Amino acid sequence: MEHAGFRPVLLGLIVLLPLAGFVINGAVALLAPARKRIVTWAGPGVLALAFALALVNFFGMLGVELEQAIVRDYWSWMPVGNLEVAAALQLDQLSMLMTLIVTGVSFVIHVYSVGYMGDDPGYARYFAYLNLFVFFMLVLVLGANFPVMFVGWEGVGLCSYLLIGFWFRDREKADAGKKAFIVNRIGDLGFMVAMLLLFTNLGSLDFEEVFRAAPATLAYGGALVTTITLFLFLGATGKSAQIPLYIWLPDAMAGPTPVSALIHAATMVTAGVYMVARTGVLFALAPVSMIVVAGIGALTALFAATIGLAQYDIKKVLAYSTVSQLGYMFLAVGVGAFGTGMFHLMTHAFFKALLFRGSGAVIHAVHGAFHHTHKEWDPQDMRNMGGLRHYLPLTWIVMWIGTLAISGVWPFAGFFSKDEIIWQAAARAVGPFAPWFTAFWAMAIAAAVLTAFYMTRLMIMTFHGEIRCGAAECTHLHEVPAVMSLPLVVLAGLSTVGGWVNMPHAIAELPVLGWLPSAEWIHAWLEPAVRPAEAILGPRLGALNEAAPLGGGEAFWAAVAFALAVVVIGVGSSVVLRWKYRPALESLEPVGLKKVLYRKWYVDEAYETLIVRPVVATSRALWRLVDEALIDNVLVNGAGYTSRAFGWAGSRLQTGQLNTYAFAVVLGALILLGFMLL
Amino acid sequence: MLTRSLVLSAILFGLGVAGVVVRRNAIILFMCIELMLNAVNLAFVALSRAAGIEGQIFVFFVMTVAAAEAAVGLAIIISIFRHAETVDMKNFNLLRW
Amino acid sequence: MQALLDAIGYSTWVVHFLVFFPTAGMLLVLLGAENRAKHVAFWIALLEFVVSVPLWFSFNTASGSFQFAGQADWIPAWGVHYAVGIDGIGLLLVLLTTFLAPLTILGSFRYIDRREKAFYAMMLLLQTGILGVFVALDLFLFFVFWEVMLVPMYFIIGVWGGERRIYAAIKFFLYTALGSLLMLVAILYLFFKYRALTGNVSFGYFELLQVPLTFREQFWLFAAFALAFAIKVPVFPFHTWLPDAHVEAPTPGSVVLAAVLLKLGAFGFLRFLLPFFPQAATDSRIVLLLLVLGLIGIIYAAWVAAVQPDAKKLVAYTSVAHMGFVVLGIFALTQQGVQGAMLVMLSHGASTGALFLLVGMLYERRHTRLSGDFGGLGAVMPAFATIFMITALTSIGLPGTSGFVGEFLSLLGTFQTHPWVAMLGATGVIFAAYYMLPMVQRIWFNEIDRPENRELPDLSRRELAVLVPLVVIMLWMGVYPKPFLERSEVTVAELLERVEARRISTPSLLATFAAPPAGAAERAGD
Amino acid sequence: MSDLLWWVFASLAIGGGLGMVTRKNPIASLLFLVLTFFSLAALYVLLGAHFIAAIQVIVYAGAIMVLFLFVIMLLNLGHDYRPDVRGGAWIVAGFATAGLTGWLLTRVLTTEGAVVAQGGELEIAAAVREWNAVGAIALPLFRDYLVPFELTSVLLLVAIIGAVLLAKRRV
Repeated sequence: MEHAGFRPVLLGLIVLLPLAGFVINGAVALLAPARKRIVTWAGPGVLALAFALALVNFFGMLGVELEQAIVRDYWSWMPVGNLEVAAALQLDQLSMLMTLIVTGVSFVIHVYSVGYMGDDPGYARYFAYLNLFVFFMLVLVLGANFPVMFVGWEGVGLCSYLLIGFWFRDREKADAGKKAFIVNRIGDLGFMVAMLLLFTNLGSLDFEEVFRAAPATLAYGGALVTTITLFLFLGATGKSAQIPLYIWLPDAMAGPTPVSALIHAATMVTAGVYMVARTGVLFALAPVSMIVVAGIGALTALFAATIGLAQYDIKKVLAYSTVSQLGYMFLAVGVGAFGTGMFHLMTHAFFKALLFRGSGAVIHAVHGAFHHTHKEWDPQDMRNMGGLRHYLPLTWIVMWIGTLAISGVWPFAGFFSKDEIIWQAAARAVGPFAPWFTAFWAMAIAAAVLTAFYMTRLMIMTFHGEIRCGAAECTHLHEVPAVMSLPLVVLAGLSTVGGWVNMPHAIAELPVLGWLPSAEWIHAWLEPAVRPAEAILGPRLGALNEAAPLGGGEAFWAAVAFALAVVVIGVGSSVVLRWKYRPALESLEPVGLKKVLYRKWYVDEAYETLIVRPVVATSRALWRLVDEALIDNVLVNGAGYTSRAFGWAGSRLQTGQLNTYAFAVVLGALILLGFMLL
Repeated sequence: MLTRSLVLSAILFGLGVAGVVVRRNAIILFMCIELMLNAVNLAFVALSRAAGIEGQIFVFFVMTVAAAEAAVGLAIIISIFRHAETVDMKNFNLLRW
Repeated sequence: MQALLDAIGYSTWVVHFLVFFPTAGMLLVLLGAENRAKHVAFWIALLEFVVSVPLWFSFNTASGSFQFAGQADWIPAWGVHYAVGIDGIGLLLVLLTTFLAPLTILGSFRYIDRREKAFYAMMLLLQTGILGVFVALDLFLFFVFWEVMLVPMYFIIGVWGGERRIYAAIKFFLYTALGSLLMLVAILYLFFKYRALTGNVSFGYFELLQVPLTFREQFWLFAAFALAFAIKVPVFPFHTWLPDAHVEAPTPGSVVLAAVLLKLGAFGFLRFLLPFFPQAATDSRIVLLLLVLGLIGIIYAAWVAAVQPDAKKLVAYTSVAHMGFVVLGIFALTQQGVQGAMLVMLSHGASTGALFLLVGMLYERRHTRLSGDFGGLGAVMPAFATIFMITALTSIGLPGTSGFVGEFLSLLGTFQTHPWVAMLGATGVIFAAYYMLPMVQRIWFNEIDRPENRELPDLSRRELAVLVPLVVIMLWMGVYPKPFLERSEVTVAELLERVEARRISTPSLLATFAAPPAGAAERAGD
Repeated sequence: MSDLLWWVFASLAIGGGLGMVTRKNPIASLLFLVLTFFSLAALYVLLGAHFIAAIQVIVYAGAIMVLFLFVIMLLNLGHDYRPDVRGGAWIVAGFATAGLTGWLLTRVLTTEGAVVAQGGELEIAAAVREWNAVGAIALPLFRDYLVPFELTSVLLLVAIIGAVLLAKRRV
């Protein structure tokens, strides 16, 4: 369907380029791992092309008012009876935005990885996996029906499994990879069951047909649409690490830092948010699911923020921060503000990738230093750092930009997107579920405060205070090479500028904060894609209330949040500066509430004892008892033994004694006689 | 006279059976068999008084069989004795599988 | 291409050739020299495959009836004729068999070192048995091939197997023979009923298909046939022969056993159970029972597989899990379900066949099957690791591989008739990861803690030649399964249609809507 | 008078049988058996089968028992005999079956319809008068039952060869 002159340019190529990159790098990895030059050009090069193509399409699409998504059918994948699934890609505003983010951030991270993984023997294999990941992510984002999206969905899970367990030599890293894959698989089960439900009730799995048929066939708020959406949300929680299935993300930090930056911060984890946004129509039809999504989002935001407070591993803090920010996005999407959710997704991709790469640079430097002096300290533990601002000035500045952005300080991206989510949560608290939404609104604000605090704690422990990594090592601390620091600067710029793209009107009027032009561009851009869902939600919700529960309009609350963030950062930094930290090996175990938080509320241990251990135990029992003992020995061999037993009993009769035979003869005769008589 | 003799032969036959089952000495076993055969002969003779001379003729045949059986049996016992130094039937369990 | 085939009358002699050429090959192998045996056997199997490939193209996908049919009298006195034919279902399974045969033989060059001539002769005889079963259109002929197939398998496990091979071989043989005895009784019952009603004698598939049966008769005959096939599939309670047979069988033996022999059971379901006893096959209680057994098979086998120290036993249990999906698909009695089951069978044939070959290759290198003895081989043998990873992923049904398409379709089909069973069956997807990934990690990841694991040779060219075609099939069926689905679509549709039709009205004896093969071709019109 | 005699000899026969079964010493039991045979011969006379009685004494008491005695002496079993009675259970079983057999046989033999023919006694008496005691038996034996007679002779021949072969000392 060509619309108003816009024709997607080589849509298939955008997806195929990373696949080609994977094939090339894979071949190099298997055949000639030493040939790093090919990989250096093939890996990032492929991504550059893909990003360029995405940009071409983006600009082509910019001017055009596209009502319907453009679908390209490549070949008929599963033609069975009345099921018609084609391998088809689809391009509309939503997937265009996501493609831009995915290809853009991946390209920058590929460049960064060239430096980070430069001296790793598995260089080619790393880039092969990274390219494969981008391919699957694009398939997920551009998929035109649920099964194709599912291919990307599980493919991405596979790549995260391969990349987390990249240094598979180390058992604990391989375990983290396995955990990620299995937890994702639980989520994927939800997605698959949702697909089964959809096909059985709507007769098709293509987005277009499903979203056109849904409002008609599925009753609003009915049990069916709620179960479908809840199963879809189960899939989303698996992929985007929300409350029940978030446990794999912190362990996923075992992978190389660029992987954490790309997959576990910017792209893969946002797949869940994208999926909920994509199936907005279904969620709009099921208010109960909306509540569940928003609720879990807010709860995760708060819960993960609390854990982030007490972690010492720099990447673990950022991991929990990601889980928390994803909670925000689900809150936004759950509330029905799909545009805001996607906006926060974009800004989060920028500043979280920045923070991860910044921490990657720090780890890289500290690891190099410890390596020189053969000191067996953990390069990721903040207690072994401190006062690094003198040695890594560029990283220090860049990290501060990221922290300010995530805390929601005014000019930076986080301020606009996070506060808009908080405002939407308040604004949309109308109708029967109003009290719920106000609760989520409050939790969101609390989480924002905690976010500001743990980010400040991270910055202070790493860059300020006295140097804890030993005098000798400090001489070896030096900034990261250009190929790594350039992307940092680029991302810092994006984190600053990113927010202005979607400046809400209310904030534009504010005196001191409003000097920037108000754009609301993201909302305008996503409006056509989100229109069907809005069409259902609009009339249901009626007028959004103007004031937040405690009074005051959007601008007022934006200013309050900004002030709150500044205060928390100021007070926080002075408080943390006074806390004395000793290097990791000598420091004593955290105690009391800190211990509970450090131990991640013992959730992992709970899952282990409640789910993993019983399953393994029953498996073993099933094998030993049922399979071997019951069926094998009792029934199968049992039959054998019983026949042998009869044989044995028969043999006992043959005693070999003549008398017994005589006796038998007489007995026989007697019986015969007996019969004759009677 | 007739019925009483038949009862007597039944009793003697029973005695023979008891001997065969109870005793373990091979020779005694043979004697009991001889006794059983004689019980049969008595029955034959008793019945010949009612059913004619054939009864007595059969006695002849029974006797020849008894003689043959005794001869062969004792020969077996001798050969077993030469081999196993005993006539106690407990040790002859070659039949056992 | 089609002209050339018609010129040499391909469709008339191909089935007979396919079935009996391996036997001729067997004689050739036996006559040849000991060390030449494996090469001769390989070329025979390859030729067999090459001859079978045109089947794929010249098969008329529009008609669901039996093509390439041929008929000759075998024992006229009892009405036993040598009737063969291939329909949509048979075609895919015949091609799977002929495709796997050369690979299995090539894979066993280094594995089999004693009495090679006998081994390869057995393999070819097994080939004849299996192909015979897939193409037989006469119940007597079917039963003969069914038993012929058992004998070579018994020897393969019994002679070249592992430590407990005698136990495993006898258990395998008795298990299957017991099942097929009941089937024989059922066949005879049908035969005598046919003779009583019509006066003439016949074992033909189509003639016996028309025997009207009351529900009670259908139930008992269904039970007899179902038992024989359930043992073969294997369905949950009858599966305990599988792990023993697989662990003790030599690698090529367990490859053929897993990749093809298990399909005979499922093939039996489709070819005999559904058409012959529609009332029983569609009775809600029986269907529910079989679905539940299939479901137990999936989850139970997955859980038991997860804790197996022996890699080969683990793979054996995964076969039980996969075949659980097949049972689910078939007894969903929907188009997606049965076609999904067909695809699971093909993908399981490729992926489990490859898995067994890989475990066999590991065994050739380290002479141990315990996954714990390995560790960190990923760095030592990258190519081996990659192929093992691809096969493992296909086995757990990653989208994009053949495993997913089959499982997704059969779950989809089951969902339409039994939503709860399908939902529980879908959890099998999680347990698949639960049993496969730990095993992959124990072998390929973790640190290399054993010195002997350090310098294991990577895949040789021969091993690659065996594995690459299997990987290609796995990815091809995952990405573009359309040709495979097309070929079985019409046959499955007609099968379900016929089951549905006969469920309502039991056929009067003379209604010949299913005419014998000779007339079958033109009946395709309706 | 003959009744009294019958009872005397009947009791002698049963006593001999009992003695034979219960004595541990083979020779004692052999002698008891000879006593039974003699009493039986007497009973035959009472029953009118004089020739049979004579044969009984000659063949059984004379030949077969002597053979037994000879074998006992040959195998030197006369003295150190150990109690060779089987376990208690077997004794009970033995006498139980014996009693049962006896009872059943008496029931069979003494039921009214068991003996069908009558008047055998007169027929024998007529035969004896015509061809004296031995002829009465010899005539039917060699006329009607000639074949069985010849068969028994073959049987005896086989028995002799068998006995000789078995008992011959392996050279």
